[in-house]
Amino acid sequence: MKSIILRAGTRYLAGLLLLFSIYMLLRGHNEPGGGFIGGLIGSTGFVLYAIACGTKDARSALRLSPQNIAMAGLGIALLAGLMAALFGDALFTGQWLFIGDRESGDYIPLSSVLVFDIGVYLVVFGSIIALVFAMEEEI
Amino acid sequence: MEALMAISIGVLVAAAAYLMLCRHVLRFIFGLVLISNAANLTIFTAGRLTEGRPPLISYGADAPVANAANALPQALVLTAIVIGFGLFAFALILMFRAYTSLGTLDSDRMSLAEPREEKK
Amino acid sequence: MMPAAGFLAPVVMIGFALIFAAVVLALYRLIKGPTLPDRVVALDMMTIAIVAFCGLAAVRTGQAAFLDVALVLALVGFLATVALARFAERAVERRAGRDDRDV
Amino acid sequence: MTWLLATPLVLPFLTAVAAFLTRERSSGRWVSVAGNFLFLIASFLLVARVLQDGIIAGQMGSWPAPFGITLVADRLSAVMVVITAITALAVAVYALTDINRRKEYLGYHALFNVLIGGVTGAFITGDLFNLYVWFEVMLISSFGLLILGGKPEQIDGGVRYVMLNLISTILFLSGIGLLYGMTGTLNMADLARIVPTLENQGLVTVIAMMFLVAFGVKAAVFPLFFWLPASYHTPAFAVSAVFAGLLTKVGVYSLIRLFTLVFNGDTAFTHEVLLWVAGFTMVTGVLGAAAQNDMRKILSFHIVSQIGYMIMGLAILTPLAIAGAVFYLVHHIIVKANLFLIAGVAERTAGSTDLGKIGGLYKTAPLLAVLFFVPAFSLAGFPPLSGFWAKYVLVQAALEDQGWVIAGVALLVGLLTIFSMTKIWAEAFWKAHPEDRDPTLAALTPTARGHLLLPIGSLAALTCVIGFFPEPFIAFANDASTELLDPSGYITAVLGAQQ
Amino acid sequence: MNNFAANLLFAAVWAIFSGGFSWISMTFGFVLGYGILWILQPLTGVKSSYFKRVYFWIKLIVMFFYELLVSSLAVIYDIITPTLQARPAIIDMPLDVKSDTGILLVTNLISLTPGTLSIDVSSDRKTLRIHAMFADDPDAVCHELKSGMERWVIDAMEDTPA
Amino acid sequence: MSAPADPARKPIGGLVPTALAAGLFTWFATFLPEVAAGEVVRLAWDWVPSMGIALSFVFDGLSLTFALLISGIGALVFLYSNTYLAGYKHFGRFMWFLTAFMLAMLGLVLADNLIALFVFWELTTITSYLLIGFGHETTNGRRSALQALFVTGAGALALLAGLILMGLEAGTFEISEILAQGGLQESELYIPILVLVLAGAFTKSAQFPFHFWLPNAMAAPTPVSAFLHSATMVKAGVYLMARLYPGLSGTDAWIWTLTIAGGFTTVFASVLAVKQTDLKQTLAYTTLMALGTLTLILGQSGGYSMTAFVTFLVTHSLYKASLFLMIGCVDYGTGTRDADVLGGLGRRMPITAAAAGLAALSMAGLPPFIGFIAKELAYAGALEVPSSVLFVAGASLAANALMFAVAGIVAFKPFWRPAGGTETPRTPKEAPWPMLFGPLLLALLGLVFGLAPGLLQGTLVNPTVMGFMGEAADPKTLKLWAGVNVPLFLSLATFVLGFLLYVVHRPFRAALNGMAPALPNFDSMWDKFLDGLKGFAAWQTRVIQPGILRVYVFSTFTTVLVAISGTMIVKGAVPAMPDLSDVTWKNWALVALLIVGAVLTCLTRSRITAMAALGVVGIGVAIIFITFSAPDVAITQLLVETLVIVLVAVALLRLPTLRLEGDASWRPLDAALSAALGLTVTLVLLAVLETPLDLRLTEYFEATSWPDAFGRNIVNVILVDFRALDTFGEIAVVVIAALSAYALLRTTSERKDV
Amino acid sequence: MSETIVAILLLLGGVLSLLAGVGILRLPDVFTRMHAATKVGTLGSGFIMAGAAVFFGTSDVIIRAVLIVFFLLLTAPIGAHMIGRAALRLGITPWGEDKAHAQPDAPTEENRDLLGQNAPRDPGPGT
Ligand code: NA
Ligand code: NA
Repeated sequence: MKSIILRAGTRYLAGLLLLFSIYMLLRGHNEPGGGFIGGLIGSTGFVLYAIACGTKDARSALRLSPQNIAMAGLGIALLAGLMAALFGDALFTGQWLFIGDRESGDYIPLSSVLVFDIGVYLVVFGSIIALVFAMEEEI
Repeated sequence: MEALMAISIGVLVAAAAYLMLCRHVLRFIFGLVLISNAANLTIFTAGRLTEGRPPLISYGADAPVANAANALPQALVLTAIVIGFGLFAFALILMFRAYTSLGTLDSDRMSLAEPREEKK
Repeated sequence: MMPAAGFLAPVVMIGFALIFAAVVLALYRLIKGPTLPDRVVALDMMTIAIVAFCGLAAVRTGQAAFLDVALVLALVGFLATVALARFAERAVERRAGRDDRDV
Repeated sequence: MTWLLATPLVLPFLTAVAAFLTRERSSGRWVSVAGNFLFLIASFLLVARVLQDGIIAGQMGSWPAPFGITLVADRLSAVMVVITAITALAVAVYALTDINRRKEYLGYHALFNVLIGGVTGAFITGDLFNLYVWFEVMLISSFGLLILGGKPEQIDGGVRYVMLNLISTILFLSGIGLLYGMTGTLNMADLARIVPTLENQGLVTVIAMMFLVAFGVKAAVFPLFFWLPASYHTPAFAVSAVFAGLLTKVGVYSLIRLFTLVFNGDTAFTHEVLLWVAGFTMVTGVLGAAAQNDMRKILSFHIVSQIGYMIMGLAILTPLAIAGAVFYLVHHIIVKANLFLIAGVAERTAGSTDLGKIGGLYKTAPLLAVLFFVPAFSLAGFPPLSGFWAKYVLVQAALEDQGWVIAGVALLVGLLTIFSMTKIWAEAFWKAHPEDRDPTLAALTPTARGHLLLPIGSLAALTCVIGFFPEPFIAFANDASTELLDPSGYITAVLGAQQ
Repeated sequence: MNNFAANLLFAAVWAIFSGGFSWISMTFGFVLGYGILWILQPLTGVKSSYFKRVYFWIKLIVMFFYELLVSSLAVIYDIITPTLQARPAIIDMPLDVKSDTGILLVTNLISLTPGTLSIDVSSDRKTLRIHAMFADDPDAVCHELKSGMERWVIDAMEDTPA
Repeated sequence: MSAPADPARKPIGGLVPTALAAGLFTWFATFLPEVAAGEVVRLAWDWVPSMGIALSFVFDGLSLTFALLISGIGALVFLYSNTYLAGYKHFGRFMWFLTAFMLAMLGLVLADNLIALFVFWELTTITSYLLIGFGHETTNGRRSALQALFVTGAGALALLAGLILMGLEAGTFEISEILAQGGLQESELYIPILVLVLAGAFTKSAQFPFHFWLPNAMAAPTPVSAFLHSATMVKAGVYLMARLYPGLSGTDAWIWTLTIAGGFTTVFASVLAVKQTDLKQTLAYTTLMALGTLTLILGQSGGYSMTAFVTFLVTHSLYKASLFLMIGCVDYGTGTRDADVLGGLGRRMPITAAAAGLAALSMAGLPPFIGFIAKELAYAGALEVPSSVLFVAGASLAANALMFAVAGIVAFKPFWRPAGGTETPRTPKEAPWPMLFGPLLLALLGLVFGLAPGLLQGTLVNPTVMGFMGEAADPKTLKLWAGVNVPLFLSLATFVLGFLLYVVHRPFRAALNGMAPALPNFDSMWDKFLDGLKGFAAWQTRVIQPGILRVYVFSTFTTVLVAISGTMIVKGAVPAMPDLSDVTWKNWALVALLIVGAVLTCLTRSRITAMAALGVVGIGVAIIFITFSAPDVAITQLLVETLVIVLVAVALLRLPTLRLEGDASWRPLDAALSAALGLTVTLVLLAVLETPLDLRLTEYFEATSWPDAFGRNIVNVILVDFRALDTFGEIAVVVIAALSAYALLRTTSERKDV
Repeated sequence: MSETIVAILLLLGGVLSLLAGVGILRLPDVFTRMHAATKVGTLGSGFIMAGAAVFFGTSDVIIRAVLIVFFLLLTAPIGAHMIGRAALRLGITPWGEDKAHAQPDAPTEENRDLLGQNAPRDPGPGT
């Protein structure tokens, strides 16, 4: 696939997709989005990259092996669940830290739930990329 | 509307089953996609359908609007879709490998795991 | 936001009807083909129609959340088109014996 | 308390992640062994607590039942977790030699440990959709394990396995959707509470049959077992051992769970169906085995046949029968996994598992002969090995219940099981090897011998222990049966007394 | 494109996504954008001045809307009239624009111009193949595009003096 | 077998079990005074109390008789084997098996619990299997082992059912309790219990028509034949009948079954014994005859019969073990067991000849041997039988006469008649003393007990008979001279007839061989049975598991259909006609899009069109999610749909078209099944939708999502908080799907992974 | 007032979408159909988004609507380019062109399945 147009478009679209995916991930707790959707969008960014530039470039851009990303995501999600143990709660009990004033709505919420969603994101992201890359390379 | 959904799910299932009964495994895969969609719609419909009221809590409110759509089946379906994709991808790649290592996609002609002459 | 009311409600329904008509026409092209690119164009058209559908749904229900669906689709929808087009192209190249796997 | 439940579930996944991320180092393989050892300890702690306190339940995420996901361990669940851990540890050690670097690189340890995690989850979850999730976890990791190695017959077997199991999975998912549509809940204890109050009990039975078919495919009962003999002889031996031991049992477990807890309103119909299924499963499985001439194929068909016994226990539904089914489950996991492990050593030593191509193991591998003899004759139901007690309890239960025909079938199938086990014994062990063997074949390094025979020996010893000292196990099974037949304890443990 | 410029762009887009240009969202967007650019490093190459780009982008977005609106009318007319008046043809247009982004813009804008659709760029980047719907005079169409759209893009984009 | 002895292994390997057996024998002997005094000693340990199974043992006349025979003969056999098999590669294994057998057999006869008895019963079966399979490298050795295992195993399973029924009927598994409380004969399960128990006993004790495994079991080495297949194990069936005699006997069913089976077996076996040329085979058939006789006797009642049972039991064990061991000595000394080859060994092997002679005289029932007394008692018992004197006495007479002839063939001819002309493989020489000791001692005991029957009378015979008959016990006296009576005349007739048969045994044998094809050959029927079994199994498997995926899918779908729709019809759970009047045109359009896509996927022959049609279905489903308020789900659906197309577009590059050569005639059937399935799903779903949905869970989520879980997107809160464990499992699925698919693409076909 | 604008925008968008559909149906070849889908279809969606933006009138919706249109405009030409390129390589002759001028890249005979003609037989694996 030697499409100059597609490659040029991909340069922006892939970045946009990644950015957009993280946006969808972070807002997911309050609006449509979340780890699954974010991960799917993020992976399409790299899928597009692989289609336009080949998987070799895409892999080197990704730096980490997608399987490792996915597996690390699973680990992160699990650790998010295990965090509750530190506070004496059951597995997967959400732990929240609000930086700022919650009453006024001006605050940054940090939570194990978000960490979990990031794990979900990485899993979906890494898995789909691993699938598509392997498929691309094999065929 | 639920009744109509029930009927269309039936049609989806029938089409899927017909595809899955084919000895061409690629068609089986297509059937799999259809039947997964049917299963997802079954859950979705079993949780009842609500038009125009997504289960979102608007800013400033503590709860969604009254009679908002049932969120639970949505969550179940959402994950079922992603899982379904994983299974589909695996199945597709399996078919691909089957074709390259067995030389056919005709399941009638696949006889390595269960050689048919052996029984004699 | 409140759902569309008054004369806007039937207008939205007309909008839906028009979009559906477009989808049906695209569907016809999709079935009829005859060539793969024809079908891809039809599928692409349907994707764009769903973006419009989401916009109408948002107006009809007063829920901006449906625009998020449209947003995702607008950004990602063309990927299917690209993949299918590339499929056709690579199939040709494969058969002509000059497959360039990576780029 | 909740962590006692959660730890056995979490450990396999942690192990999987750690083993995968270290897979390129030589120490990575030991992560799996260590993780499974910890898993075993955790499972013992769980069963100890269950023995002490009775049914325990924990709310994941601290959301009260039935809103969050509940993990529950009664005796049945706890013992299944323990037996899973035992099998997993045995296979993890065996895999040190049986699984090569390439397969490790491709993620064997992750696939294996996630499989174990899925199995564990299925045993201790108290939530129907969560059960579906664990089924999926098991299913997909079994897919990966099945094809690892990439031999064409593996791929072919994989196609059959994948397609038929996917049908079951989708049926299961739809069944959950429909049951939710009727009851509005997913918590099994809650379901047990609500289902009897539903107006349309006929429809409940219909849904019950859906679950029966879905789990029936997983459990490999007649006429849904095709996928099993079509695929179980193809993967690596460590893999087929864990499949043979655990996977179908999850189906059986689920049938026992749902058909004692939730679908217990129309037993005259459902359990009559189960009884027919049990009979045909026993007979068709054992005859299938009689027609085979390959160790693993014989053993595969025997899984089917043996599943019939467990279903028979469930179908009879007396306290003794359920106890028999529980005992049978435990016994069969140990024995069947071990037989597949032994088949692997036989292949390494004699060059094949095709009975026509091998022989002489009685002479060349006397220790292996002893180690095979124990599980094989246990499977055939000879006393005083575990299989005897399993069969004995079920036959007595059938006779007590005046189930003359099913008791007769059970005994007759036992006889045919003897036939198959002695066929392997006679052909692989007694018969002289039909040809001059490649001398390199028999040369197992001491390390390899240790990796392969240690788990086999341990499982065989366990078989003997259960056989020689069955009382604690049977008493346990009786208690488990009492818990199962009176769901109120389960419901109270999950939902609290006020329900 | 300059890394810094791209970075800011991402920060801005992030702020848009987040629903407002606050310092928190801009900073976070900048950090995120940095990460993404870092990932995409193998793709980025040409250096260019950053202020020009911002202006250019804003202008381009406006152009997109305008051109699209105008370009559709001819096609719509032909669709709704019973007989097809179009004289479609494939035209090969020599290409002067050099950079990837430039080529992308030219092709996209041509695609959104009445009756023309970019089909492909030759692998030596010298020729753009166009499908024109109303190509009664292919050379005229070609000339119009070269002096209009392509010229405009080169003026706006490329550092080389016209 | 005659490999050079390995001196290092010999002394220890065999002597330990010998000492064990001798020690046990001594220990058992210490019970004699108590038992003789009419006491019953019980020892019991808990085993499986929850099932009422205990390791309880009883020492009474019957069990002690058996226990002494087993341990005593066992000690001699171990001593014998120590020499006979010295140097054999698997000597250690052999001794282990033999020891295990002895212990199991002792457990069997001593057990006072039905299930414990069964456990030991099966242990003897297994050890017997392993011992018969001693010559396992020959097809015949394996066949014989399997045959013995299968036949006795089949019987054992019936026995198990019988024992369980008996235990359930009696409410206990303790034999002594069952027998004490009685009443089994009146139970409505009596006949099933009797049939099942006798099935076990008859197979184990090789009663016609289950006899054929025993002669084949002679494939085992001679000590095994002596110990298991003549003296002890085969008597387990007889033992069981004797043990349960007080509980089961006395009915017409009991009398006729045992009389006919025993009588037929005894005559049939005696005739066949004459037919054999291999000395071991000859002895095997005489064992059958003895087992038949014992069964026959147990069919009767009365003091003479019961006394005869014990006496004959002991007598037979002594002479038969002696003769088998003697044949081993001959085999050891000459290298053959062919009666037609052997001759004139008397001078070269005098001690063997003496032992053989003594044993044979007892076997022939000549005075002053115990065999004579046993025979007299048996005739007396037969004459007690009121209903079938002629049959029982006639059978006994015929059998005893034949036995007389066989005694001559086995013990006289090889030693004292000139050889048949053929050289034996080895120059005959006497076996070493450890081998001679056993046969000689056993043979001598036959003489000793004959001369001093009182040794048996009080210690074993009387307590056993009392055990059989309880209060009404009427044990008869064992004596050589009982006066001139009918039994004496029968004895004389036996000798005359037996001598005549011995003289004409060669022509008789030839005549029998001529008749052979006309007789039913149970041994070859076994082969036919096995072939039939395998053939049926193969046929069944071909039908059920034909290896064609399409058939599997079809069967699975059919099962689904039958299970669901069948239940729906049976349970009358069919829904009412759906009301579609509330559906807007827009929703009709949605559904139409979905259906068109599905049908198109089904019908198209182009994979491209199929793929596009799937895309349409995906889009349709997404629109449904949008319409019915599920934006998250719709986004996910669309993203996944896109990725599906991407993957398929890659895969299709290497995959063929949808066209296949070949038959498609079953497709209408597929279509019918599919349609029925679709209809069923619709009906079930409609029925479910008739039930009002309880929204408790959702209401809870709505109420707590923001206040407690700090999230406004309830779907997402459910995913990452309320049901995070589900989500965790599902991302594990996703990871593993990717790993599996990756492994699938990258794994290379490999043969061996060492 | 704003409701009227919304109504006009939505109707306009709907009509344009329909016209795009008609174009796809009526126009003679894939190239001309692409003109309809890419431009008219995008424009239709754009009007509807504009309608939605006016209807809601809040900044977040407006931004979203703008982004949607922006994304469509960015991606639609790229998609069209890919399709057109593939069509040329498949050897599809533009309507109204003579074959020589079109310079199709590949022989049509082998690509019949992609061109909707009778598909060739399964060529076997590994091709
Ligand atoms: Na299994
Ligand atoms: Na399985």
